[in-house]
Amino acid sequence: MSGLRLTEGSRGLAASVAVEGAPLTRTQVPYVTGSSVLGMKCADGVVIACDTMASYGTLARFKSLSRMHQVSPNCILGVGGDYSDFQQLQTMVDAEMTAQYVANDGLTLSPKAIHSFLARHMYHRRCKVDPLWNTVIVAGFDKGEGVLSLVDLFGTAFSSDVLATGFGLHLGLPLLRNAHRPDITVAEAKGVLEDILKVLFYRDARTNDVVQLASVTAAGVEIGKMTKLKTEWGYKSFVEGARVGDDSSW
Amino acid sequence: MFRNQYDTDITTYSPQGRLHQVEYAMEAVKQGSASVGVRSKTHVVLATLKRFASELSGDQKKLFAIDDHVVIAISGLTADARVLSRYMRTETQHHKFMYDEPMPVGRLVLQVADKCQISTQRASKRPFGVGLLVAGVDENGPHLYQTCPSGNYFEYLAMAIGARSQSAKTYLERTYTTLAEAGVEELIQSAVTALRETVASSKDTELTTKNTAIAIVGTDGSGMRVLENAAVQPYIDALDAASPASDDEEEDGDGDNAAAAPAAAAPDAAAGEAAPAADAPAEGPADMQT
Amino acid sequence: MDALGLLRPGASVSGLPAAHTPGAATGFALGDHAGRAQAAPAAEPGVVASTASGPLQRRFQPYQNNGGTVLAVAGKGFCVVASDTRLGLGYSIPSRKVSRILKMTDKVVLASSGMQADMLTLHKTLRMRLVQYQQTHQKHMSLTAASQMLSNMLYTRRFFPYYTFNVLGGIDENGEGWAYGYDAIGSHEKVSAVCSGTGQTLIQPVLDNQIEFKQQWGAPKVDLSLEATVELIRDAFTSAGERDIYTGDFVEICKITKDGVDVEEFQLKLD
Amino acid sequence: MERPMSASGAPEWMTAEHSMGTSIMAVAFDGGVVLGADSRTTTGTYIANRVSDKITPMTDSIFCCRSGSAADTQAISDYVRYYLDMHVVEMGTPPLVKTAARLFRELCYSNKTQLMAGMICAGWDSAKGGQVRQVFCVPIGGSLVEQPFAIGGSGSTYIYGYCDAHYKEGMTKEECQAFVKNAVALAMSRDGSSGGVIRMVTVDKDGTDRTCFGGEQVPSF
Amino acid sequence: MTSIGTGYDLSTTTYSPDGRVFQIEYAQKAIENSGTAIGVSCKDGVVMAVEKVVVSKMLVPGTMRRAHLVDHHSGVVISGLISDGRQLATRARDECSSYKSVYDSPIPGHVLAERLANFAHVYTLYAYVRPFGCAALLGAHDDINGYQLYLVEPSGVSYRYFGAAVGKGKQAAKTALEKLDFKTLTCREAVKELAKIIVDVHDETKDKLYELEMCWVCEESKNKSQLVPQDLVDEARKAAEAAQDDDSDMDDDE
Repeated sequence: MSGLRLTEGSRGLAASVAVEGAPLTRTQVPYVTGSSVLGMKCADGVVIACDTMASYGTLARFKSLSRMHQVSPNCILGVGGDYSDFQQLQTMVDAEMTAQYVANDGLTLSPKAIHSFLARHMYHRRCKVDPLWNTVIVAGFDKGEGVLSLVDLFGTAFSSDVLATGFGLHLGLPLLRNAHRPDITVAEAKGVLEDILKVLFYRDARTNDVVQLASVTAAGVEIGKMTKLKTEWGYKSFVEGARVGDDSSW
Repeated sequence: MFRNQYDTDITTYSPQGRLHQVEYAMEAVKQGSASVGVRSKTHVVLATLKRFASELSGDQKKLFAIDDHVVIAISGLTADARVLSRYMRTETQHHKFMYDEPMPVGRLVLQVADKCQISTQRASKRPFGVGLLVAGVDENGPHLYQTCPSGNYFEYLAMAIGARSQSAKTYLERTYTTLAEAGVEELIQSAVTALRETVASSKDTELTTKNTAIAIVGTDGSGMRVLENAAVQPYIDALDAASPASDDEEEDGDGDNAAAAPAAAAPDAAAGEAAPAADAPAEGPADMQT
Repeated sequence: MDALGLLRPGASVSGLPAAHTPGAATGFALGDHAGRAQAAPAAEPGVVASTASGPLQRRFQPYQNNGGTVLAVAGKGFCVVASDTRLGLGYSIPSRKVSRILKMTDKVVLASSGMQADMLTLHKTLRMRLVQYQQTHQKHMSLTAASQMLSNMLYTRRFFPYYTFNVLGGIDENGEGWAYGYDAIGSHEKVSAVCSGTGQTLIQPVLDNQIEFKQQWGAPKVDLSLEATVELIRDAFTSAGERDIYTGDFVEICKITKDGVDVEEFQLKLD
Repeated sequence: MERPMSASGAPEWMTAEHSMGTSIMAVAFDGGVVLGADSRTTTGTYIANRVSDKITPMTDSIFCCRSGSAADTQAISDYVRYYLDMHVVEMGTPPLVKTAARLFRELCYSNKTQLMAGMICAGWDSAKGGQVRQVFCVPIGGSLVEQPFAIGGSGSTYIYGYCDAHYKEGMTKEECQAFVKNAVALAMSRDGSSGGVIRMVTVDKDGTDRTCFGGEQVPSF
Repeated sequence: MTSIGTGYDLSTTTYSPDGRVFQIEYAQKAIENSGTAIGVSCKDGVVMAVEKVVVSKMLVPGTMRRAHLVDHHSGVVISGLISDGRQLATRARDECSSYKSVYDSPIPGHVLAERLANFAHVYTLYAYVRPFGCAALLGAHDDINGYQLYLVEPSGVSYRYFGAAVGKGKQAAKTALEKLDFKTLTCREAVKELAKIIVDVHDETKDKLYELEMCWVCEESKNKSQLVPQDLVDEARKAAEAAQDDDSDMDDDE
């Protein structure tokens, strides 16, 4: 990617701003970050889901950002990790798809090819020790079958029937595996994913309750509106709280 | 084409707006021995005539496998072709590395053509003196392309390039419409028959198992295969079995049309003409062209 | 700037728990890379917090270990290469079925454990080189050629190694089965049985004992049949799966004979 | 970058980088924007400038608010102004706010490892009848987010609640100005790195209006 | 061309005594030997058409592309050397993507035209390259300037046009274009008009077979550049050919 550099070639100007004595290492940390993405392959397509928050440290910095990006009529990305890198990724993928469009030969990249392309790019960046700090779930539908694959900031790349990233890797994946059946339908899976997002909202401190689901089927990509989850806080003991005589406080 | 002052430099247009150096490079293709390509709805076949530098030498390669799904036949300067084929191999491999899918044939040919164009616009280069027939399959089906030193490329249903290719083209122009539905064997025979046209008027050359090489690519997932030596014998035999009159070709075409079954045992029986009596050696001129 | 304090020590940015990086378990000395990954408790995979001097900096660590066990056992006229398919990351299993095996030719099979991204790239690059070899030499690569090429390719990344631990198995020109074991940067050895990856310490001694009859002083050396070898490998993986959290799910077993490669799969515990 | 003492042992205010612990914001109304900022620049705990101007003009109708390192943000805005000038030459028309914002993003993103800069870019342009919302936020790291209102700088952390509660869709120009004035005042009152006067710039199709509230004019709560 | 053979016409870096650069003029000649390309910028879009002389009946229809898309919102049509034209198209694509990567919006037509002209111009300055033997009609759309048509020539100039023609039949085509009312003309109508012009200027005696290729950016295509659907082109061509056969009443419906 071309990019404007403060100074051509060297990091001259930037170096002069760097703190005196600090080692000139390539450091990179994610700043504005998105949390989990979930995905499930179904009999008739693929569903992915994520919340819509981007955190800045503990600060809920942006609360209605989409973390999904449609790449082609039959392929979509769900992205967690650094938001600026996600935007860069979008720019890059869009440029690639424009190149496909202008070739105008009736061919474009299949979801599988998009996955491979992303994996090569992410791996290349990690080899420069300058990664795009994202985990990307690629969801697509090609040749009558759903495609569900993942790429992370190292270039790890694989496909699976169920996928989860970020905190969802810990809390969501077991639930996804339990719920998955080869014959599960897209409609059914949407319910499952919404339930898991609820669990993540309850238990992941970097998640909000406004979520977005998307599906890819033979009919193409359908990105849902941002919707607010219905959550449950009315359990008796929740409402009553701690009482004298309880063994300990909560 | 006589000498003029506008024909020595690649970066000089003639007053008529022509680029003589590019045109001369196109001539180099015609110096090379012939290559023929034909295409059906499922397969592409290349047939080539190999020359021998001398009686003691091996043949020069005419067919280059580029990837599992692409093969090229060359006419012109072999050394230039090697550069292009190496480039094509690298590109297809790179594409597979990047996208985990075979490279679409058209995209590959486009890149080759663009590469060829570059050397028609720089004083420090000369155009590639070679033409390619590129056979390949991709998602859109089978393809047959021709590339030129000028940087032009064309997609054909049937085409011949190289020395005396005009007679093969004439044959193909009469029969190509029947090839769309042809089976593999039929298609191969057509290619060989067309190739034979390029040596038909020659006293000292005929198609033999030594100088004929065939490549086949299909959409049925069978990949690409090359037929050489004994494997081409049946197709040469079929030529000999057929009658010589070129009028027969018309009938041959009709016959092919009728023979819908791909496994048509010998649709080739009628396809071709008797080989000219040939006791002369099969060598061509010992130059750098094939 | 104060707002940045949100990213200072103790603050966790993405909220992921510390990842356990099982670097040393592989038994290959990777010097700095594996070692450092273990030394510092990371807030998330890929990050190392260093407090050495000055303001705290969190640095990207380009390595991670996805675990897995691979092995190759050679016998009379055959070779067996096997690997589990679990893709591990810290205490998670992002996927249960990711193949680590590359069929290089009809007679040569490679299995690689370690970092999946590196493995993928290594396999892709190898595949490319195999095609190039085929195109220039007009024949398939022999076992010995393949083993040397793999070594060369690993060594080209001597100073930024592929974090992969490879075993290569196959039939050579004489029809004999052989196994090759590698370290991450290309040092290799031709043996009759080798195991690499997170289950190496559990399985290698068993192979030493059962295939090479080490520690069985006086016992007659018997050549195991293909069937017996496969049986041994199944047992070895089952046992390793019990004790190594990075080994499990499924095992792909490639039986290489003069007739080609036959792949069978068998299931381990999904725990 | 706040450290009590530099490696050489000199007092930190001598060696520390000029930093804008800051309260900045911008709000869009129909047909224009209001930008606001405090005026304090600190070197450690020393107030190096008590009347600095953190609302920097990019063109006649596009402004940016700067937070982070003074040097970095000045350099960035200089570059953006330069690129915008070049752009005007090529285009022959005034640039879009979106274009300016995109340039900020490009610089902040491409050089993210060396920069300490959080920017807000806002203004007015004639695209789509001049009614497009034109507040863009470029936080540290170089993402670019279009927002109805944006707040930034260290002081912003204290007023997220206030802004979330008091921002209303469809406010008039005057309501936006009052909103900005109160919000910046609140941030200044709680953030040690923010203070001085409230600077405010209002941009719409009729032009730019600059105001400054100091001393008694700063609302107190 | 009186200076032919005087040695002043062998290089782009040589002026003739009367201040001409013959090599550039010769490059224009290459275009004048090529199939006619015309374009119009009309009420609801830009339409470009090109006559593609077919060298063999064995060619697959549609090959030897002369109309190239360069971005979602713009396309070029080439008259002259096809392979040179592809280089221009490639360059145009690069300019589009580099502009987009910096400014995050599609490149405006006039910027693209100017950059492309600059690119072509560079090839007229040095002895070690030759000028492009092709001209590019460039159609584009952007939110501010609407639909635009430019003609980029090998000399390195580009102008915006309502109607432009290059190639073999450019004189006749220009005359025909001048009769059109670009303010009211719709793209659908333009397709027919352009087909008619190409059919009329086509020289049956020299090139028997030819294809008609068209590219547009218009409301109907949702402001995306695309090849005009083949059925529309075929229909327009058929109608034009029928009208030509019907004889001379071809000027009656403006």
